[in-house]
Amino acid sequence: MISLYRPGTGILHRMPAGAKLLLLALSALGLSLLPLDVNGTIGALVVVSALYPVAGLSWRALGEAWWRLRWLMLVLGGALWLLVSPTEAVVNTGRVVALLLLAELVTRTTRTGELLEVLRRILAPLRRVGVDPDSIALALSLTITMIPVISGFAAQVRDAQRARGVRLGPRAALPLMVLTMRHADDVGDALVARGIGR
Amino acid sequence: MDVDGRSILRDVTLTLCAPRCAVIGANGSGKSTFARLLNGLRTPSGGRLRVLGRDPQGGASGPRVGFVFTNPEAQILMPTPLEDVELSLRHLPRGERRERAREVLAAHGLAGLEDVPASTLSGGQRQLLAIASVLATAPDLVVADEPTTLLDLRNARRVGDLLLGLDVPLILLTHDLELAARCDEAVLFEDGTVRAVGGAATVIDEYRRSCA
Amino acid sequence: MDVDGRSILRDVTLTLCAPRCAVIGANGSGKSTFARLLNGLRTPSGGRLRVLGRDPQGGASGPRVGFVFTNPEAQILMPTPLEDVELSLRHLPRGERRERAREVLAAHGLAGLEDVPASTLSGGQRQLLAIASVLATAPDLVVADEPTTLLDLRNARRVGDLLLGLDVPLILLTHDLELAARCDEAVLFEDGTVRAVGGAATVIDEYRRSCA
Amino acid sequence: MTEPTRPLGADLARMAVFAALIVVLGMVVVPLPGGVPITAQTLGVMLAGLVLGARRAPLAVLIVLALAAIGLPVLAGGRGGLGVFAGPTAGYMLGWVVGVVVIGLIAGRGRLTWWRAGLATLVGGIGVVYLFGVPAQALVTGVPLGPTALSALVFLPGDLLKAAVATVLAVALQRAYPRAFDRPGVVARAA
Ligand SMILES: Nc1ncnc2c1ncn2[C@@H]1O[C@H](COP(=O)(O)OP(=O)(O)OP(=O)(O)O)[C@@H](O)[C@H]1O
Ligand SMILES: Nc1ncnc2c1ncn2[C@@H]1O[C@H](COP(=O)(O)OP(=O)(O)OP(=O)(O)O)[C@@H](O)[C@H]1O
Ligand SMILES: O=C(O)CCCC[C@@H]1SC[C@@H]2NC(=O)N[C@@H]21
Ligand SMILES: [Mg+2]
Ligand SMILES: [Mg+2]
Repeated sequence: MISLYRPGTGILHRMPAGAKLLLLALSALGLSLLPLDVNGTIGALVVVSALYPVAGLSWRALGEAWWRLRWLMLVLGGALWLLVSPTEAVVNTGRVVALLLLAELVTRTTRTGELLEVLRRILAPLRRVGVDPDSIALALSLTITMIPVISGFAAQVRDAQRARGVRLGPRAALPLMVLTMRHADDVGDALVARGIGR
Repeated sequence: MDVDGRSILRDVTLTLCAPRCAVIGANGSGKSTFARLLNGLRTPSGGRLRVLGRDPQGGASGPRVGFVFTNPEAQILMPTPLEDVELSLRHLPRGERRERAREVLAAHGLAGLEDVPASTLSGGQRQLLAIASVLATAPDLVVADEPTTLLDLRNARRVGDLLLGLDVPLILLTHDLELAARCDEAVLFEDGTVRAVGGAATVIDEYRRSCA
Repeated sequence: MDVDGRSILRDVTLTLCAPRCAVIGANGSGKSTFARLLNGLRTPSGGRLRVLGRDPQGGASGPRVGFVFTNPEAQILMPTPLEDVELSLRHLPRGERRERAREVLAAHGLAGLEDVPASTLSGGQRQLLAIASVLATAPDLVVADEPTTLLDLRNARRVGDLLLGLDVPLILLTHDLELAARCDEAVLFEDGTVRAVGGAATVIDEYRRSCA
Repeated sequence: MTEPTRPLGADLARMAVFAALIVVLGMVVVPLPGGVPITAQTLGVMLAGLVLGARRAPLAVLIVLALAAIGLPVLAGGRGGLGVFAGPTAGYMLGWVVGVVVIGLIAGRGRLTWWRAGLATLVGGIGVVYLFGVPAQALVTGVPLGPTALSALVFLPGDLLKAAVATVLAVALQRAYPRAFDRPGVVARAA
């Protein structure tokens, strides 16, 4: 599983993950509460974009981030332009785009492990209502481990069909499900054998 | 042959013509990758490959290569043994299919298990079913990738006898050197390339020496 | 011991005390089911079971049984080798854990692979990691279910040496009779019941005869 | 009877493995200009409801969403990151969580019949998902509800097909691997 994280040593890379998430949440709040006009929206977009080079990310990364949002801008902006007004189109689309760019910035500068750790801390109070944050962190890591295994099963089933010269189409999901569920049972045993889930 | 930019097999120049050929070598040496080339599951990134004189990528005009995988689980595509063999017999008219599938199962010692959930078969029975389903496609060549691991003495012998007794050519990938010794010819892979090829006994000796 | 209404093991009366004990028998004879009883993964439907004098179902007061499965894939639970071993060391304080996990990996020949995705390890490396993670739990007894079947000659020998050289008792389920012969004692299962138990050589002979 | 004595391990494993299956199915995707793709992940979601039941299935879906939140590319077409929760698909994802509960409840505990599975996937896997997804999409994009609902009709043929496939698969899985439907475990036992 390839994470979206890009290694680096910039200021955002060094900032604690929790602080970044907090700032992101505050910015989201600010962006949705502040009454922005067209100029303000453009200003916000410029500031957010400028954070990319500040964080030590390449111009290319910034370009990619914008490019990924092209359909959203086109469709959302277009619809608002036609249905409501050009000003609304710029302001509302701009808000969403600025927020998405900020979120991507956090994602790109923070390791999966650190975010898992933050998640575990955020969930810690749930311990009192009987939810174990360690189990949740474990479930997430376990899933990350299983993703390549399950996609390996999908490849095996594909090969098995070709080896017999058949194309099952959606029916191929059946052997995939059988492999998956059987694997789940084995993993369950392995967890117990390591003293987890007692 | 490159996968994900890594070169997995290189400089493999090889002509196999014995009816039964063993492929041996360490974990990760490229045996399975080689086998997948033979039946067109992978495409070579260069060079020329002919199986029984034809191109394995050739589709309908290509050779029919039956492939037995290590893990029978991934090979059983239908809920019950009968349906699984029937899947290999789709070229037959519907009426005949069921009849014929029953015969195939019986011939592989699986009579009476036609309609049980395939997942409740024992390891040996599952491997036999996988082989039965592959042979039911009437292949021109059979490639088997470690078909006897996970099997007990009797089942391993049974599966070994079955494969070695086929009247189509067989390519057998295995870590079981006794089984390999029963083939006519052997190829030893090492680090993605052919280290030795020749009579089975000689090549197996070479492999044993290289591990000592 | 019943599963889904079928009786899988019955009349098993057995006292094993040799440090290294092999369990052999045909596919479906009940070896794996027996092994799962030993570490409390399954509950006996009747009778008395004691492992190292304690009840395997006893939770914290029960014996610590380490279990090595055939397929390392199902046993590697974390995305990287380091995290996987750390999972076995959860009783240690956070700071120590990482340090200790590195040592464990190095002791099993996996130094330098701490942070690679586990899915890119080779078959042999995966089995070594699985064993390392089990041994890191400091078990009182190790049960291994066909741990060498998917391995090549060299890796099989390496894993065999590692397991047979442990200083805790070992119960080894295997179809590899050469490996079984290196144990002190052996049990032969047949159709869910014990057919023979005694010195490894004698029991293996009996098995070979029964298959002939 | 089968009595896995450490049910939490089994539960955890099934949820994790199903979450992984949903992620893998996300590689089958048709991107659409509206920002909401057609994706086979909904097939995984429907199957989760049918196989895991009303208690474990939402947890499996939540695992996928949590992984997306911490920045792994687990959603359709390899998307991920916190941004998706502010994007036009956020409501659909919330709908998955509620939807699988409804699927599990309709499918029930006993033997799965095709009509029960079919009803469950139609109501929980399509109805509930759209119920959350469409208004949220309208809200995020600022496009009025009517046109948004109309545009969501492009998903309907695909989703109907997925509901049919999930139904057939779940019933077939019952024949091929009956143990898949065992509901041991702490989560179920709390019922
Ligand atoms: N899809 C893939 N992507 C990347 N690497 C791969 C892939 N398939 C195989 N490899 C690598 O190619 C090499 C050869 O693998 P292969 O499976 O052919 O070995 P093998 O000889 O069959 O080993 P074994 O005895 O363990 O089955 C290994 O290093 C393996 O990690
Ligand atoms: N969960 C289950 N449900 C139904 N039957 C089962 C289950 N687990 C095992 N069995 C049956 O119990 C019997 C013993 O199985 P077990 O796995 O213990 O055999 P084994 O000796 O380990 O065989 P192998 O050498 O193939 O691993 C087999 O007939 C098997 O089909
Ligand atoms: O990946 C995401 O961000 C969520 C995608 C949501 C897609 C919705 S779910 C219902 C409908 N059916 C589809 O195939 N796509 C949409
Ligand atoms: Mg191989
Ligand atoms: Mg077994």
